[in-house]
Amino acid sequence: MFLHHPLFRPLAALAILLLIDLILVPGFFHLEIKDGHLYGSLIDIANRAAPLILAAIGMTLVIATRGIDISVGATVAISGTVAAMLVGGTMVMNNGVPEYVANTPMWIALAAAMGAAVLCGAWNGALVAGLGLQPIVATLILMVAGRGLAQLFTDGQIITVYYQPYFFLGSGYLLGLPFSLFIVAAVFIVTALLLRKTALGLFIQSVGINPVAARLAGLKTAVLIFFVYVFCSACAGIAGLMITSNIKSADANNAGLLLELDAILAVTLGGTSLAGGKFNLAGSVIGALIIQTLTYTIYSLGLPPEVNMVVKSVVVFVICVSQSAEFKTMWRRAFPGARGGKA
Amino acid sequence: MAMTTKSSAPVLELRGISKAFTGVQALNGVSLKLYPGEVHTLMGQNGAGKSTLIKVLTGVYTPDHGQILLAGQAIQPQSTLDAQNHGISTVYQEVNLCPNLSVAENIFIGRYPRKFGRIDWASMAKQASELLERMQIRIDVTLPLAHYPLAIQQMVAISRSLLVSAKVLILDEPTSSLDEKEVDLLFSVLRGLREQGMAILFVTHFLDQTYAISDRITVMRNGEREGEYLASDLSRVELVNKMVGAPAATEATAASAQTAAAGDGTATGSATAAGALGSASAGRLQSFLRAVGLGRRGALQPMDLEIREGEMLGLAGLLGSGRTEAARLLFGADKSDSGTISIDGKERNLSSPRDAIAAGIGFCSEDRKHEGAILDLSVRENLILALQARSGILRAIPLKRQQQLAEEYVKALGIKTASIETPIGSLSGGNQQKVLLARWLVTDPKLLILDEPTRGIDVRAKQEIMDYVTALCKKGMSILFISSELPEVLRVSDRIVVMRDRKAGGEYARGALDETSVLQVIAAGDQHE
Amino acid sequence: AKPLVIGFSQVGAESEWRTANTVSIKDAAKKEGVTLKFADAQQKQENQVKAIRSFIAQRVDVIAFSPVVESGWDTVLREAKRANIPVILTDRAVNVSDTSLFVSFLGSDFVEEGRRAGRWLVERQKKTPDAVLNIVELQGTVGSAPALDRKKGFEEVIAGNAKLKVIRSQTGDFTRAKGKEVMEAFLKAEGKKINVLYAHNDDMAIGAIQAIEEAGLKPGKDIIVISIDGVKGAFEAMIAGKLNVTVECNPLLGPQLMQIAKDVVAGKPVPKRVVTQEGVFPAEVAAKEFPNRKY
Amino acid sequence: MSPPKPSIASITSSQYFTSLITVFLLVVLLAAGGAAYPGFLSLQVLFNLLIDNAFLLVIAVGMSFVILSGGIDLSVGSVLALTTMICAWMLQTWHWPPLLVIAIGLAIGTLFGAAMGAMIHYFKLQPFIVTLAGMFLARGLCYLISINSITIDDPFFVVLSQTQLPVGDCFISPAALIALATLAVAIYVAHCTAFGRAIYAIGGNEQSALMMGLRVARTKVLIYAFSGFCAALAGVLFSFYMLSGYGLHAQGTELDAIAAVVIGGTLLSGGYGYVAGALTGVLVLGSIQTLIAFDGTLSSWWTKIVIGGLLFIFCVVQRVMTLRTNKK
Ligand SMILES: Nc1ncnc2c1ncn2[C@@H]1O[C@H](COP(=O)(O)OP(=O)(O)OP(=O)(O)O)[C@@H](O)[C@H]1O
Ligand SMILES: Nc1ncnc2c1ncn2[C@@H]1O[C@H](COP(=O)(O)OP(=O)(O)OP(=O)(O)O)[C@@H](O)[C@H]1O
Ligand SMILES: [Mg+2]
Ligand SMILES: [Mg+2]
Repeated sequence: MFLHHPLFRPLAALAILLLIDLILVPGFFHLEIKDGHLYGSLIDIANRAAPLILAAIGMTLVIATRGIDISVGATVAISGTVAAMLVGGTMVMNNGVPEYVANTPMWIALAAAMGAAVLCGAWNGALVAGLGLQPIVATLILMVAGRGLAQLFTDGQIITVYYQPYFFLGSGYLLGLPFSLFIVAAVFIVTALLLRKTALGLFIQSVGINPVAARLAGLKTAVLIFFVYVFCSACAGIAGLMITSNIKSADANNAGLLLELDAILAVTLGGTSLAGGKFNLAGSVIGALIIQTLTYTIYSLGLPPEVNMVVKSVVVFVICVSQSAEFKTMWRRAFPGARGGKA
Repeated sequence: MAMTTKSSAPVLELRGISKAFTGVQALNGVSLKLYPGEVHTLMGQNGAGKSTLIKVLTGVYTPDHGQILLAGQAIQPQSTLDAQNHGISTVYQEVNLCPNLSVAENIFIGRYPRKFGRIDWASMAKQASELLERMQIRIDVTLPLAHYPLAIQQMVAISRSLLVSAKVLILDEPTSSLDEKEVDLLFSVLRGLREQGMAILFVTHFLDQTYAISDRITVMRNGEREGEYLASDLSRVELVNKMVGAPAATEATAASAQTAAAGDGTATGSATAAGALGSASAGRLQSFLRAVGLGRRGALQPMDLEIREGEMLGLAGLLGSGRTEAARLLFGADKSDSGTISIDGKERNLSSPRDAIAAGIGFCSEDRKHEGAILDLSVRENLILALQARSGILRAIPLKRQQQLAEEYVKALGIKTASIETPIGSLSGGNQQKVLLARWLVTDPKLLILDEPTRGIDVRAKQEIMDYVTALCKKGMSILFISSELPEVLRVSDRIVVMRDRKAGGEYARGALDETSVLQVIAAGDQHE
Repeated sequence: AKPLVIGFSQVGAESEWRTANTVSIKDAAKKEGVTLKFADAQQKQENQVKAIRSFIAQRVDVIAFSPVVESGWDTVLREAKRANIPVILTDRAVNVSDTSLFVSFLGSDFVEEGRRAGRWLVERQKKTPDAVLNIVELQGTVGSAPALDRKKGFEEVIAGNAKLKVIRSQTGDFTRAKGKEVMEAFLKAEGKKINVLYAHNDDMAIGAIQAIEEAGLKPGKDIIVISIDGVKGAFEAMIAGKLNVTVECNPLLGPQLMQIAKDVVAGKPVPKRVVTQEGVFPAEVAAKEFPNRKY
Repeated sequence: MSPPKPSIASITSSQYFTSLITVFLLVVLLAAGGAAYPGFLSLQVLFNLLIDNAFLLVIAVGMSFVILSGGIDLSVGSVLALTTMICAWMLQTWHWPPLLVIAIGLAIGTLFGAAMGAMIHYFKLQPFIVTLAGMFLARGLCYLISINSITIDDPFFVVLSQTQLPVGDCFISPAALIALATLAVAIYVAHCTAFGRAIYAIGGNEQSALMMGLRVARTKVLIYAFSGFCAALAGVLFSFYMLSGYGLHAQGTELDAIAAVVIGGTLLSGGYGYVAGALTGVLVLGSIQTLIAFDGTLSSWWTKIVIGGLLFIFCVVQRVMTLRTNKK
């Protein structure tokens, strides 16, 4: 029965990757307590995957409405930069002793960063829902200009943050686990509840599958689409905070570079169709974990960097093909006995 | 005519075809013989398996069991193209054309006329125009198909299938969006093809049409073949009984089936008969909605319309006379550029469907594929969508309540579905239509606009739905009823507005018109201009 | 007289180093009263070619550019030559069949930077002559000239030394985030075996330093950290004792570039190769040097 | 039946307008450039637009087909790079005859595309994901060949690279002519052959196309094969342009191509638009870049912001005018 569950195949792909790690990477599953928190590869993966998961959650809703948001990376750069600049802090030398000074209260910085991200989303949403531009071009505009804006704020410099509390967001620990995981869990739960407990999920799917019919049934399609882009950017905004907090600096040119592609990949690996409509939020989370585990596996195996991309692409191909219903049919036809009982 | 072909061998034979989808045995050991030079009609209730049979026959689905024999040879069509190459040409129930291509291309795609190896656009347009002209359709064939209403699209689909020099022509409910004149045209074309020895398999829910054209009738029920009959041997009542089930079915069923059979047969007669059942006379009722000078450039000339509480207002007219357009304006689906709408005496600005829904209006569109069904969603979700939209995004209807509503309406409207969680896309056409009707019924609207609500619905269901709706009307719901089936409009409406050339042509009380007089009203209008 | 017009095609703004380079050139131009036509290529060679073509169309006096890649410049430089516009290369060299296509190359030598990093390590190794030092390397963007050359120069120097072994080498794309991510993985896979980190730029080193700290080790002590560029952040890290040495790669090419351009236009002979003044800054001198850093 | 009066307000007629509007806006853009910057409106600058964007035009032509069919191809930039790499590798290490090398490069690109098309069709996978993986794969393969850039000094390539075909005082490159020829062929294919029309049909409604008896499978594989071919041809042109093979060539070109196609008036949802739009789209992007280069005062970030801003203005004006025209 669970074989037919939509999450089965993404989970299986993740399990196989972990199995490979188990066999080929000694100590991969080793966890130890260091400085009062858990330490090990698995923790790294979860921690690293956190921004990607956030982006994938937002992207899932956008894709469900038949849209796409390729400005996620730029939004990450903007929100991270705004936060880092406001929190900022500079190192001053006092008689040869370094001293750190903070600029703006942290909550204002965080609020401003999220505000900037929401503005980005509103911009995208207005272009798609209001003007009716095609999502990919509408978000392309911000993708191109957004990073420029972020660099404009920083004058092209990498802004280093010297303010301890800010680091908690991306590299702090709570109950022995990375704090970022709690943020991700919170966003996931809130989103899932929002989709379950309100009609949002139903409406988003309806708009994605048949916008004309949805409008005739009385849905505010434009408002929904607008909301979804804002939501996606807000997720990206949190991801931006997490990334800057983790590396203690904001790198406007590189922060979240190509994050949008990974997020889209995660969403698809999780079983959501890019054609819109039915979506699978938990699947996207697993998709993001698959991607991060794969990246980490490549590092851990000590493969030369030249082959990274080939390995990554081959794995994506294999996962996609194995997930397709057509492949299953072919497989069954080729090996009637082997799988017959299972399916 | 059928007699002459009797002796010859069948061109196409189906033997023991079975096909199951998850949860549904759509076909169970169905056999069928098609002889050259005959029209063979496939009849059965919604979900009986007619469309599935046709899809198996034309390679869209692979049968689980059974054989297809073409001129005695077993074939296994793998695709529509494959079937076409075998000489089987098909028009499917849901119009399957490309909206972005021109009308001419939709007819000729796959077999373009060529000049120096390239597509000869000029000759293609000319041939397409000629072909459509044979069906008395004069349109600009170089415009994209999406410009034209469903009925024209249907005719284009039919023209396309006529173009292939096929041995077998299959038409799945081709007439459901055509009006009578067009049906006549189509039939005369079909008769011509029959003369030439083509075997025609025809699916319809219209008894009149069945008898007007068929030589032979196969009745299907619940995925099985109930029996095969010569049209001349089978009376209408018998036919309906066979479709619905044994004559020993419950009294109510039989009775309604008979009314349906009778109703379809003699329109005017039953109109008066049904009139006796009708609600209180129109004059006494309070006005619910009043539209003054409502119009939209290029679509509808300014017209006045009044709908009273608890009345069924029929909109009659030929294809393209602007009925759908009027309905869309009332519902706010299109923006009007002139006129006002007032509801309960107060002027309202209905600029979107939301506004209209808030004002208590529901609209069941004629184009269920594009404007109605949300295909991947379940029956339940489709059913509660409008209600949920009205109660707002935050106040989700509890799942329990949704299920209860869905179960209730599935039962009330006799929707044939494996479960309420089945995606609506895997329901048969007629059953999809019922779900969409239910979508509006659950919102308990004060005014329900029904644009061709009975399209593709079998006789019994049609009767049930009309009964249901009439009952609601009596309880105070107003209904704007649009249908290309004139007898039906005449039978159920309290008042009728006849439309022609995209404007209102006149308003008549029940009984003031019969079928011929409506046609006269329309014709008279034509003379005026 | 008409002011000198220089068309300058910059790689992009991919790092602090690069922005410092841009600022230096712009400031120098302003100071010298030179009209600077600046075009940003956003890290794409084709954009640079386009920019150079438009400089030719605008008939600027001198074209200068920092090539994204070494190869592929023959055609457009030939067009420049035909239009009699002298070309000066900054920062990176090009690989052309005919060296008369450019008049001068001003910039650092990536291979030499790699060698310097290597030499520093070899010196350092002499302090503990018996110990084998396991090195992990954070490469720049795969295939990019600085990554290739810095790797090459470093390997060249340590090749003769059996005590120095590169055990892991992976790309960190020149960014802090990637540097940290890859270093985390290295630490999990190799644990305490790692003695030295060699990063192709400061940013990756700064990211990796965080990973080392989070692993409970002391960067600069438990693991020797070597990097290249010499940006401000690296000096801060050295002052904090977390980075051992940075090899300078000087981005402040502006004044020299203006001088060469003027000489070329005035018909004076210019050297074909001008190497920028660069140093090696070990942690010991960081605090003293820090106030002098402009970028 | 009353003679039909089709309403003007419909998507398709607007498509036609969209294309015209794009051309109109392009002219405005060029005129504005001419007014602001001396020398901008010279013939050579216009030719440079073609010379510098020849490879992008070829890719955009292939992309047009894919997008018209309702798909997308993200692998084109990487396939371009792979082709430059393969050509350079074979020329420099094996010294194979250049024409053979070109043929092999084109064949590999075509096969690459066809393989992706087959996966998309037969496994019912998302074009976006398959071609995204294809993008990683092709780039990865470049690095497997070599992580260095390889300079091409084959005389045939050098001659093609440096030939300037004089037109009056100005010149144009052979690559630009090849690109224009590709465009012409593609326009012919799209509008005068059954294959071309099948692309439109699939983009309009794939299910219907199948039901109408079109060879959907073959067409879809061919579409991606064609896109792969175009990417490879662009790769060959790029090797003329750069005389080198390199794994980092043409990063992000896929987005430029998609943007060009969409700006040229093609709907990403498929079925609506013209192949010729690829040319206008490419010219618009090229003009924006040239404008910025002529301005010469923008810093890196301002360059990005201005490109974004111009794209925005362009898309909005295009959209608003389309809506306007529709209303009339
Ligand atoms: N793709 C599908 N997946 C699952 N079930 C299906 C599918 N297609 C049809 N069915 C089921 O098969 C049965 C027969 O459907 P079919 O469309 O053949 O009916 P029909 O006789 O054409 O009805 P109608 O007159 O309403 O068009 C129905 O119960 C329907 O729900
Ligand atoms: N025969 C026809 N030829 C061309 N266009 C037509 C034809 N009939 C209708 N139309 C188009 O249909 C539109 C108005 O028709 P509308 O759909 O409102 O009428 P209707 O009476 O509801 O017809 P239908 O039975 O198709 O629903 C007009 O815009 C007109 O262009
Ligand atoms: Mg049917
Ligand atoms: Mg209608």
